[in-house]
Amino acid sequence: MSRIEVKLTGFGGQGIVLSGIILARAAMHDEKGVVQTQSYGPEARGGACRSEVVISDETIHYPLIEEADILVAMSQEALDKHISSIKKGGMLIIDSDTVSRIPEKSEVEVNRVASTGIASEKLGKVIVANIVMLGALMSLTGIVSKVAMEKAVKESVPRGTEEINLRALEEGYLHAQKSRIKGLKGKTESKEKEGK
Amino acid sequence: MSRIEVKLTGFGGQGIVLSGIILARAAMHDEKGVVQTQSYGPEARGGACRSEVVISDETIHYPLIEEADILVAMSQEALDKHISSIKKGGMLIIDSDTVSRIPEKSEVEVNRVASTGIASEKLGKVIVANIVMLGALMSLTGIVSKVAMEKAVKESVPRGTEEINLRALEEGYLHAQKSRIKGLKGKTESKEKEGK
Amino acid sequence: MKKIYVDEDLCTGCGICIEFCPKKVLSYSSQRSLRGIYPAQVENLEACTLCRICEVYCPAFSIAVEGEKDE
Amino acid sequence: MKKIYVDEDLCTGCGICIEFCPKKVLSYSSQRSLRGIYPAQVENLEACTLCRICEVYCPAFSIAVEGEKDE
Amino acid sequence: MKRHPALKYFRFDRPGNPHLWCSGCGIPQIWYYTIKAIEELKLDIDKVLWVGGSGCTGRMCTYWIGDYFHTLHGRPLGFATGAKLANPELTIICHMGDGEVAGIGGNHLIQTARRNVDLTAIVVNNFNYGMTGGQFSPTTPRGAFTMTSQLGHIEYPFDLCELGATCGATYVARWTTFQTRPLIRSIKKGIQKKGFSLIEVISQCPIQYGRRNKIGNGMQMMKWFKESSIRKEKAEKMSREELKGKFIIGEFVDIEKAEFCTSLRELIKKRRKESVKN
Amino acid sequence: MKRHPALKYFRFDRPGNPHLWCSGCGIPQIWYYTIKAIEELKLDIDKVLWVGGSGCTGRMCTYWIGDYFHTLHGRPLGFATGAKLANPELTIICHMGDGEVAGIGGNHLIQTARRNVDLTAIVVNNFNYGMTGGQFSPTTPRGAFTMTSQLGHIEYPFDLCELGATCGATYVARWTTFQTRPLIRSIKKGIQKKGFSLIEVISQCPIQYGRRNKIGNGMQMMKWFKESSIRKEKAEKMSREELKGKFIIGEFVDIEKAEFCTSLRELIKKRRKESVKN
Amino acid sequence: MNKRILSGVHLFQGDDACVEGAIAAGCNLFAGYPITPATEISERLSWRLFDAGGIFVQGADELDSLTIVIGAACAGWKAMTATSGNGICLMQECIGYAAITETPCVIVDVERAGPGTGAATKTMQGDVYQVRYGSNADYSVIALAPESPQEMFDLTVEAFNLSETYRVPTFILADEIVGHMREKVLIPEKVKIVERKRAKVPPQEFLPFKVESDTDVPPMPAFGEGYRMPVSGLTHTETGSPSTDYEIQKRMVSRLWNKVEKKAEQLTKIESAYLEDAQVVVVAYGSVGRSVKSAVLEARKQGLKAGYLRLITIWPFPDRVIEDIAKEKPEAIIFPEMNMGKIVREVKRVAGGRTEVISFPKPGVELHKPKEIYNLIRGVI
Amino acid sequence: MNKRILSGVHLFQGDDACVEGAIAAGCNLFAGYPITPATEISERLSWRLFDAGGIFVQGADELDSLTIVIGAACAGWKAMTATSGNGICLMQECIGYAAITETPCVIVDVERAGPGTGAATKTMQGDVYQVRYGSNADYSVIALAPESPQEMFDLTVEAFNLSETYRVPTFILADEIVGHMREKVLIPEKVKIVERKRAKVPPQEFLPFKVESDTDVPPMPAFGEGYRMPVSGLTHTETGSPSTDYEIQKRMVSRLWNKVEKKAEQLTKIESAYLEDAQVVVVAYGSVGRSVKSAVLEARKQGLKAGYLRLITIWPFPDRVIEDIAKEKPEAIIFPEMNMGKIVREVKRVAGGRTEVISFPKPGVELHKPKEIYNLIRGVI
Ligand SMILES: Cc1ncc(C[n+]2csc(CCOP(=O)(O)OP(=O)(O)O)c2C)c(N)n1
Ligand SMILES: Cc1ncc(C[n+]2csc(CCOP(=O)(O)OP(=O)(O)O)c2C)c(N)n1
Ligand code: SF4
Ligand code: SF4
Ligand code: SF4
Ligand code: SF4
Ligand code: SF4
Ligand code: SF4
Ligand SMILES: [Mg+2]
Ligand SMILES: [Mg+2]
Repeated sequence: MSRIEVKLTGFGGQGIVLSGIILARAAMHDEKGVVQTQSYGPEARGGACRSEVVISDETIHYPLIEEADILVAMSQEALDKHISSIKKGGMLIIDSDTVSRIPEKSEVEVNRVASTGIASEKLGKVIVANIVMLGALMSLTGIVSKVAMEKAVKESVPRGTEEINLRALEEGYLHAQKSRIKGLKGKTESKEKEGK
Repeated sequence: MSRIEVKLTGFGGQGIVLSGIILARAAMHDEKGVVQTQSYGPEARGGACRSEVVISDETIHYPLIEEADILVAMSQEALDKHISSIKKGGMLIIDSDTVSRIPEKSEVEVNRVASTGIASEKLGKVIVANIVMLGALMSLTGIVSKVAMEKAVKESVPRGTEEINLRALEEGYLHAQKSRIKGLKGKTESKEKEGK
Repeated sequence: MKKIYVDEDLCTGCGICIEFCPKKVLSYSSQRSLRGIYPAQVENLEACTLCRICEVYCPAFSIAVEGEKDE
Repeated sequence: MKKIYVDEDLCTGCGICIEFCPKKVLSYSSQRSLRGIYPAQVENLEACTLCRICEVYCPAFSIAVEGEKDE
Repeated sequence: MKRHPALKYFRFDRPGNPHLWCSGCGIPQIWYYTIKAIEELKLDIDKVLWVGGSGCTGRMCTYWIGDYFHTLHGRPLGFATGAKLANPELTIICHMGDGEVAGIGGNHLIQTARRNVDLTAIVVNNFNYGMTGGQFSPTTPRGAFTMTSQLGHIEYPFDLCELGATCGATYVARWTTFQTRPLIRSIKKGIQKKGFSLIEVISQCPIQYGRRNKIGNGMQMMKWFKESSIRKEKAEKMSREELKGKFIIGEFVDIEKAEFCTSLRELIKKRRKESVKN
Repeated sequence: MKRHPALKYFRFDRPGNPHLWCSGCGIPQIWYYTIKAIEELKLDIDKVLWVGGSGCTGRMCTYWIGDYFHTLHGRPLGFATGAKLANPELTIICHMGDGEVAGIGGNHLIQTARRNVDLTAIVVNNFNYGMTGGQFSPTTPRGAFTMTSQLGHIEYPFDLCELGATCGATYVARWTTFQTRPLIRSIKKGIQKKGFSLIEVISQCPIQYGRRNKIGNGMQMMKWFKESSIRKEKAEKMSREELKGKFIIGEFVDIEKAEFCTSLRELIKKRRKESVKN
Repeated sequence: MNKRILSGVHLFQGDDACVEGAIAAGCNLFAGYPITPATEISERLSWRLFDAGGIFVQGADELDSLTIVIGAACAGWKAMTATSGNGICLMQECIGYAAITETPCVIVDVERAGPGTGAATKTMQGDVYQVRYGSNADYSVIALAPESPQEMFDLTVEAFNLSETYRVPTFILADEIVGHMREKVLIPEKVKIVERKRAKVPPQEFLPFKVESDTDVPPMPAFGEGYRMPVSGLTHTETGSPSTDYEIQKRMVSRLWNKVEKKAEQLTKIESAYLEDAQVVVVAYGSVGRSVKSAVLEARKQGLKAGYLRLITIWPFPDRVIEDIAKEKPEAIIFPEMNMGKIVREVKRVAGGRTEVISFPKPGVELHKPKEIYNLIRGVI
Repeated sequence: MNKRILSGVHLFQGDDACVEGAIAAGCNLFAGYPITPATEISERLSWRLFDAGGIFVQGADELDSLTIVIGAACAGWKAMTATSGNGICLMQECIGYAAITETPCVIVDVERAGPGTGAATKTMQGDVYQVRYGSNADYSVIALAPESPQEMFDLTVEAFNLSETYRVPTFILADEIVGHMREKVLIPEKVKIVERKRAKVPPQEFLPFKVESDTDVPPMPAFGEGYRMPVSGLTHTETGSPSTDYEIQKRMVSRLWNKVEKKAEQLTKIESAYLEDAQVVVVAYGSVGRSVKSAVLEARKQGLKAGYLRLITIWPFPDRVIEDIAKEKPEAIIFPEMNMGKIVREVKRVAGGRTEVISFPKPGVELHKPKEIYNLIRGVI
C-alpha cells in the first residue's frame, strides 16, 4: 500500500481528534508507517475541527496531507470547508445525520453513514458516533485491519468505555458492509453510493 | 600641547570624580580636546576612587589613559595602588596630609600639597580639599588656564558654594606657586620637590 | 409589539436563556441546527415580561428581545 | 579579663558603637587612620559591662569584646 | 430580524461566529456587561480604549468596535498605564484572565494598584488558564482538578480582591456572571473612579473547569454561582467553615486618593515654575 | 588581637575590606544578626544555604562561608524554591533588598508566599535602590528625595508585611536594625517555621537615603529608627495621623499550614500507590 | 506502581515523546508555564513525573519556572523546562545566569509562528538565533533540532546528557509540527545516562571553578554536600570571588565560550544521504528536513543528482560539515527554513563564496512542500 | 522656565548626552529601571524630562518599563527606555510586540560586561546579537552604535526619527565607555525632527495595516483619534483581524522584515578613512572605533597602508559596505570587537572568502589598546 491520506473532520466535541489517533494507532499495529496531525487552538474548540492521518507501507517523510484520498465529514460546516481538498478519485464519507447537502464535486466516491443515528439509537450514546464512523471507514476502505483497529480502540478510549466503543465499531463496520453490498448492487446517482 | 594624561585618585567622599570633571571642563573652555573617565560602582563608593582626564590640542581618539603624565593622590591607599602607573618623567602630586609614605619610584617629580590641611584650617571645610588640590595642580602643571578653571569651578559646584570653592582654588594655586618657587630654590631630595 | 428573536446561526444551545428566563418562555428546539446542536426556541411568548434576562445572559449574542416594558 | 579591641584597619569611624554604648566606653580617636577617618577608641574600659552592644552593631566587624558577663 | 444589542459594538470580521468563545462561556456575557456600562455612562466610543492580554479573556478587546490594545499575556496594565499617561482623556478598561493577572502579570497588578493609575481592571476569574486548555492558575482552589492538577491541586489560591485592596486600589468589588446589575453598576463605578479599580468577576469556563470538576456546562455553572454567592455583609457574620466554597460578593473598597498620572503631570507644572542648574 | 565574632563565618577573599558596604550601613549588621540566629540554633553550616540577588543586600550571601546562591536581581525566591524542592534538608535564608523584592521581584514574593514555600526571606528595606545609587523603590515613602525623585516622590509605598500576610506567608515580622534581640529571635522563628517567613528589616542606607533626606549618617539613622519605632500592639491603639512617619514593629503573622515542597512530595507517594493508563 | 521508563512501542506526539525522554534521562524536576504548542509537555509531566518520583511545578510564568529549574539543578537535580519562543523571551536573563554559573538544564522550545503572539497554533523555526544570542554578552549553549517524535525522545535524553557533561543550558528546538505530530516511538528498556562530574578532592582542597587540564568543565558539587559552593552570576575567579578584572573576565568568558565552541565537531549530529556525487545539496533541520527528504528522493528518482543534509545539532554550529560540502563545490546549497532565512547566514559564512547558497525562506505557518523544494532543485541542476 | 533644547557647548557623559538628544528629538515619555551603566540616563531624565514637559516613570522593572513606553507610543507619544543587556533580556517579549505592532520606540542599551550579572561597571559590546535576535521569530530592528557623547546626542535624535519613520524598535547600542566618558557635546539650536506618518483618509476608509505602494510602512493613528485602531500582537490582516492563515502570515512577516532590511543601504551610516589604497582595513564600531583610529593613524605615520571603517549602523547590517571593501581584495579585514567575535561573523558572511577576515576579540572589561591593533596591522602588511 502506497501513501494514503485520510482527513477526518467535524465539529468540536465529536471526538474527531481521537478518531484520528485511533486510526493511526491501528495502522501502527498493522506495522504500517503512519503520521497523525490535527488542528489546534481556540479554533479547534468551537467550529470546524480536523484530524489527519497519513498511512503508508513505506517510511513517511513529508508528514502532512495536501489532498485527501479519503475525507470523512461529520458536520456540514466541515464538509463545506474541506470538500475541495479531496483528491480526484478519492472517497468522501459523510455522517448522513449531520450532513444534509453535498456540494458539487466530481470524480469522488460518496458514502453515507448514519453514524450519529446509530450511536444514539442503537447504542444510546451519541458520543460514540465517531467510533461508529471508524468502523464504517475500516469497512469501506480496508486501510487498517479489524484486529488492529479493535486493539487501538481499546487502548485509546476512556477506561470503562471499552465495551460500548467496541460495539460502536462493530455497528459501524456492519452497517457499512451492508450498505456496501447494497450500494454495489443498487444504482448510483451522480456517482454516489447510498449509505443508508 | 600634545596628549597629557592626568589621573586623580583618592578615597570615596573626597570629591575626586568632581575634580576630574572640573579639570575636563576647564580644558574644554580652553578649547582643548578633552576626555574624562572615572571608576564606577560599589568599588567607587568605599575605598580607592579615581578620575582620569586626557587633554590634548589634537582630537583625542583613544579615550583612556595607560600611563599617567600626572598622578594626583589624595590617599595613601590610592597612591599605593596607582603609583606604578606614572610615566617615566611624569609628575606625582600628593596630599601631604593624607599620604605619609611614598613608595619608591624613579624618574618622577614629586610635589606635596597640604590640601586637606588648607581646606580644613584656612577654609574651614575639609570637603573643599579637592578644589585646593586642583588649584595646586593648575599652578604646578599649567595644563589649563586659570580663567577656564575658575569658570569650570563655578559651573560645577553645588549652588551657593561657588565662593568658598573659588577661594579654595586660589589657596591651592597660591600655595603651589609659593612652594614651586621655594622648591626651585631649595634643594631636592631624591628628585623630589617639597610641597610644604 | 413583543417579540423574541433567536438567531439559529449563532445560538449554541447553551440553555442559559432557557434556564434563567423567569417565565419559562423558552425551550430547546427539537431540530438540530447547522452547528449540530439544539437551539433555543420561543415556546410561550405570552408569558414574556420583556425583562431581557435572556438577552443580557446570552453568551452567543443570539437572542434579541423586541418591545419595551410598560412601566 | 575584660578587653575591647578596635581593628583600625577595618573601622570606618561610623560612630555607631560610640553612640550606642550604654556606658560611653568608646570615643573617636584623634588620629586619622589609613582610611582617612577617625576610628573608635576605648576611652573608659572600666565602665564597660560587656554587654556587647558595640560588637553586635558594628557594621565593619571591627570591634571585638573579650570577657564574659558575670551573671 | 432584530439582532442582539451587543452586536452594535461588535467587529464582525474577527475569528468565530460571531466570536470564538465556547458555548455557555461567561466571557461574552462580561463583554456585554461592559458594553452596558459604557452605554449607560454615555461614553464616546472613540475615547474608550479596551485593553486585553493573551487568553480567552484577552480576546475580548479584539471584538470591541473602538480602539483596542491587544497586548501581551499578563501585561495589559503596563501598556494601559503608558496609554493613560500619554492621553488622560481616554477611558481605559482592561479585561484580564485570572491566569494573566495573578500569574505572569502578578507584578503589574500590585504595582498598578500601588501607584493608583486611573484604569478599570476587570478580572475574569474562571479559575484556570482557559485558552491553553485548562491548567491551574493562581486562583484555582485547593483540591480542584485541572489539566495540570489531575491529582488534585495542592497550592493555595490568591484572594484577588484582598490583594488589590492591600496594594492600594481605590475601588474593589467582586461579583459572578450571575449578578448582572450589581456588576454593571460596579463597572460604571470603576470607570468613574479617578484611580485604580479592580473588579473581579467569577466566570464560567464550562469546557475546561466546569467539565473537569464535574460542575457541568455553562448554565449549570451559573446556577452554582447563584447558589454559592454570599454578600460580603452577610459573609462577615459567617464562620470560615461556613464560607468554604462560597463566593463572597460585594464592594470591598471605595476610597479616594492621589492618582498617578495626575501627580506626574503636576510635576511638569511644578518644574515649569522653577529654574535649575543642569 | 581578638577579632569580631562575625568573621568566623566570613569569606575574606571577596571584594572590600572586609566587605564593600559603606560606613554605617545596616546591611552588615543584619549579616551578623543572621549569623547569631544560625549560631543560636546550632545549625550545621554545610546545610545552610544563603541566597541573594543583585544589590547591596544581594551581596550578603557572597561573604557567607557556606553554600551560597548569588542569583539574579529580584529572583532569589524562585531559585531558592528550586533548591528547596531538590533538597528539603537545606535551611534556606534569602536576603533581599526592598527594590528587588518589591519591584522587579514582586511576583516572586507574592507567589512564594501564596505557595507557602519553606524559606526564610529577610528583606532589607532601606527605602531605595542602594547599589545603583539611590533611586526610589516601591517602598520609598511619598515625598522622599531620591536620585530619581529629586522633585519629591509621588508614588505610594507598599507595606511589605501586609502584602506578605495577604498572600499567605506563615510568619511575618518587622523590625529595624536597632532592635537586635527581637530581630534575631524573629530570624530564628522564621528559620524554624515550616513555611514561608517574611521578615522586614528597616535598615539604614546613609550614603544614599540618609544623605538625600537629611537624616544623616548611619548612626543618626539608627537613632531615628529608635525614636520612630512603635510596637504593633501600641500602634493598634493609635490613629493614622499619629502613626505617620512611624515604623510599626513586631510580629504580624504566626500560623501553620501545608507547605509547598511537602505537599508536592506527597503526590509522589500518592502516585506510587496508584496505577494509571498512560 | 507506574513504570519509570515506558519501554515499548507507542504512538506519541512529539511533546509526549519529549516527556518520556526526560523521564528516561532521569529528570527530577520540571517547572514550566503553559504555552501553545509546548503545553502538552507540561500536561503529561504533571502526572507522569510524579510516577517517576520527580516533581512537577507550574511556575507563575516562564521566568519563575526557569529560576526553579536552575535552583533545583544547583541543589543536585536534573531539571527541565518547556516553552515556546514567547516564553524564551522571558527566560533570557536566566539563560545567561545558567550559562555563567554553568548550571546544567534542559530547555525545550516548541516553536510557533511569530513574531509577538503571532499565530500561536502554527509552526515556525523562528527562534534559532533567539536561543543562541538572546541573553546579554557572551556564552555558549547547545541546541538540537528533532524531526520526529522518535527524535524528540532520543534528543531529549541526549540533551540531558550533554547538559550535564558540559554544564550548559541545552535546548531542544522543535517546531510545532514535530511537537504535535503523532508517530511511532520506540522506547528502549534502558538509555545511556550521563551524570554530572562531581568533585574528586575533599572540600578543603576544592576550588570551585578550577578546571582540570584536559577539559574546560569544572566538577559541580551540589548545595548541601559540604563543598560550600559559591554560585554567582558575577564574573568570578576560580574561588568564586566576584571580580571586575580583565584577566579574570577573559579567562572566564573564554572558557564558557570554548568549552562548547571548541567541541563543535564532537557535538555535531547530522543525517545525510547522496552527498557523494551531489550537484545540489539541500540542507535543512527539523520538520523541513522531512520535506527535503521527500524532494531529494523524488529528484534522485528523476535522475537529478541532489543530496541532502539535515542538521540535528544547530548550536554549536557545525561549521565543519558545511565546510566539507563547500569544498566539493556543488552547484548550489539550497537551504529551506521556516523563517526569513537565519541559519542560512551561518552556511553562507562558512561556504565563503565557494558555492552559491540559495535561501528558501517561508516565514512560518506552512511547512515547505516537497514539490516546492523539488522545483528549486530542478531549477539549479 | 527651563530650556527644552539645551543648545550650546557642554561637557557631558554619553548618558547625559543621550538624555539631551531624547529631549531635543521630542521625547514625551521615558520609562526605565536603574541599571549600571545606564542609570545616569534615568537619573538625569527624572528631572530634565519634566522641564521639557514630558513624563519620567521609573518602572517596577525593565519589563514594566517597556510596556509603559509602548503604551504611550500607541497613544501618540514619542517614548524611550534605557537599560543594559540584563534589562534587554527582560524586554525581549515587548521588543517583539513592538515589532509586530509596529510601534515606534527607542531603546538605549548601554552595554556592560557579562554574561549574567557579569562585571556590571565594566564595558563590553556583548549585546549586538541580543538586540537583533532576542525575541521570538522574525522581525527587524534598527541599531546604531555611537563612539562618543556627541554621537550619543546625535544618534539618539536619529533613533527617534528612524523609529517614527519605519515604525520599528530602534536601539542605541552604546558600550559603557561611551555611556560614561565625558567629552564636549555641541547641541544646536534646532534639530531635524521626523513625525510619525498619520492617516490621510477619514476613519471610515481607513485600513490600519494597508501600506501605500511606495512604502512598507502604514500610517499610524493614535488611540483616541477616532480611527478605532486595532493594535494586536497576533498575526493580523490589513484590517487588524487575527489570522492564522499562511498568506497573511507571509505578507505580514515579509513586510515587517523588508521594511527595514530592504532599506539597509539608505540606513547605513559609517565613518571611514584611507580606504582607497588600504592593504588592511580595520573595521570596528563603538568605542573600539576610537582605538582603531589611533592605530590606523599611527600605521599611516609609519607608512603602512591601513584603512579604517567604523560601522555606525549595526542593524540592518550594512552588507553593501563590506561588499565594496571585499571586492577590492585587501590583504585582510581586521575586526576588533569587545566580545568573542560576533559582528565579525556578518563580515565573514559578506566577504565570502574574498579576503581574510581576522577577528580580534576581547571579551569585555578592557578596551582594545591602539598598540594591540597596530601590532596586528603590522603583522599583516
Ligand atoms: C509569555 C507567554 N506565556 C504563555 C502564553 C500562553 N498563554 C496564552 S493564554 C494563557 C492562559 C490564559 O489564562 P487566563 O489568563 O486565566 O485567561 P483565560 O484564557 O482563562 O480567560 C497562556 C498561558 C503566552 N501567550 N505568553
Ligand atoms: C535585570 C536587572 N535590572 C537592574 C539591575 C540593576 N540593579 C542592581 S542592584 C539594583 C537595586 C538594588 O536595590 P535593592 O534591591 O533595594 O537593594 P539595595 O542595594 O538597596 O540593598 C538594581 C536596580 C540588575 N542587576 N538586573
Ligand atoms: S425577556 Fe425575560 S421573560 Fe421574556 S423571554 Fe427573555 S428572560 Fe424570559
Ligand atoms: S442563551 Fe443564547 S446561545 Fe444559549 S441557548 Fe439561549 S439563545 Fe442560544
Ligand atoms: S560591651 Fe557594652 S558597655 Fe562595653 S564597650 Fe561595648 S557597648 Fe559599651
Ligand atoms: S561601630 Fe565599628 S566601624 Fe563604627 S566606629 Fe565603632 S568600631 Fe568603628
Ligand atoms: S476555554 Fe473556557 S474560558 Fe475559554 S472560551 Fe472556552 S469556556 Fe470560555
Ligand atoms: S549604598 Fe546604602 S545600602 Fe549600599 S552599602 Fe552603601 S549605605 Fe549600604
Ligand atoms: Mg482564566
Ligand atoms: Mg534597597
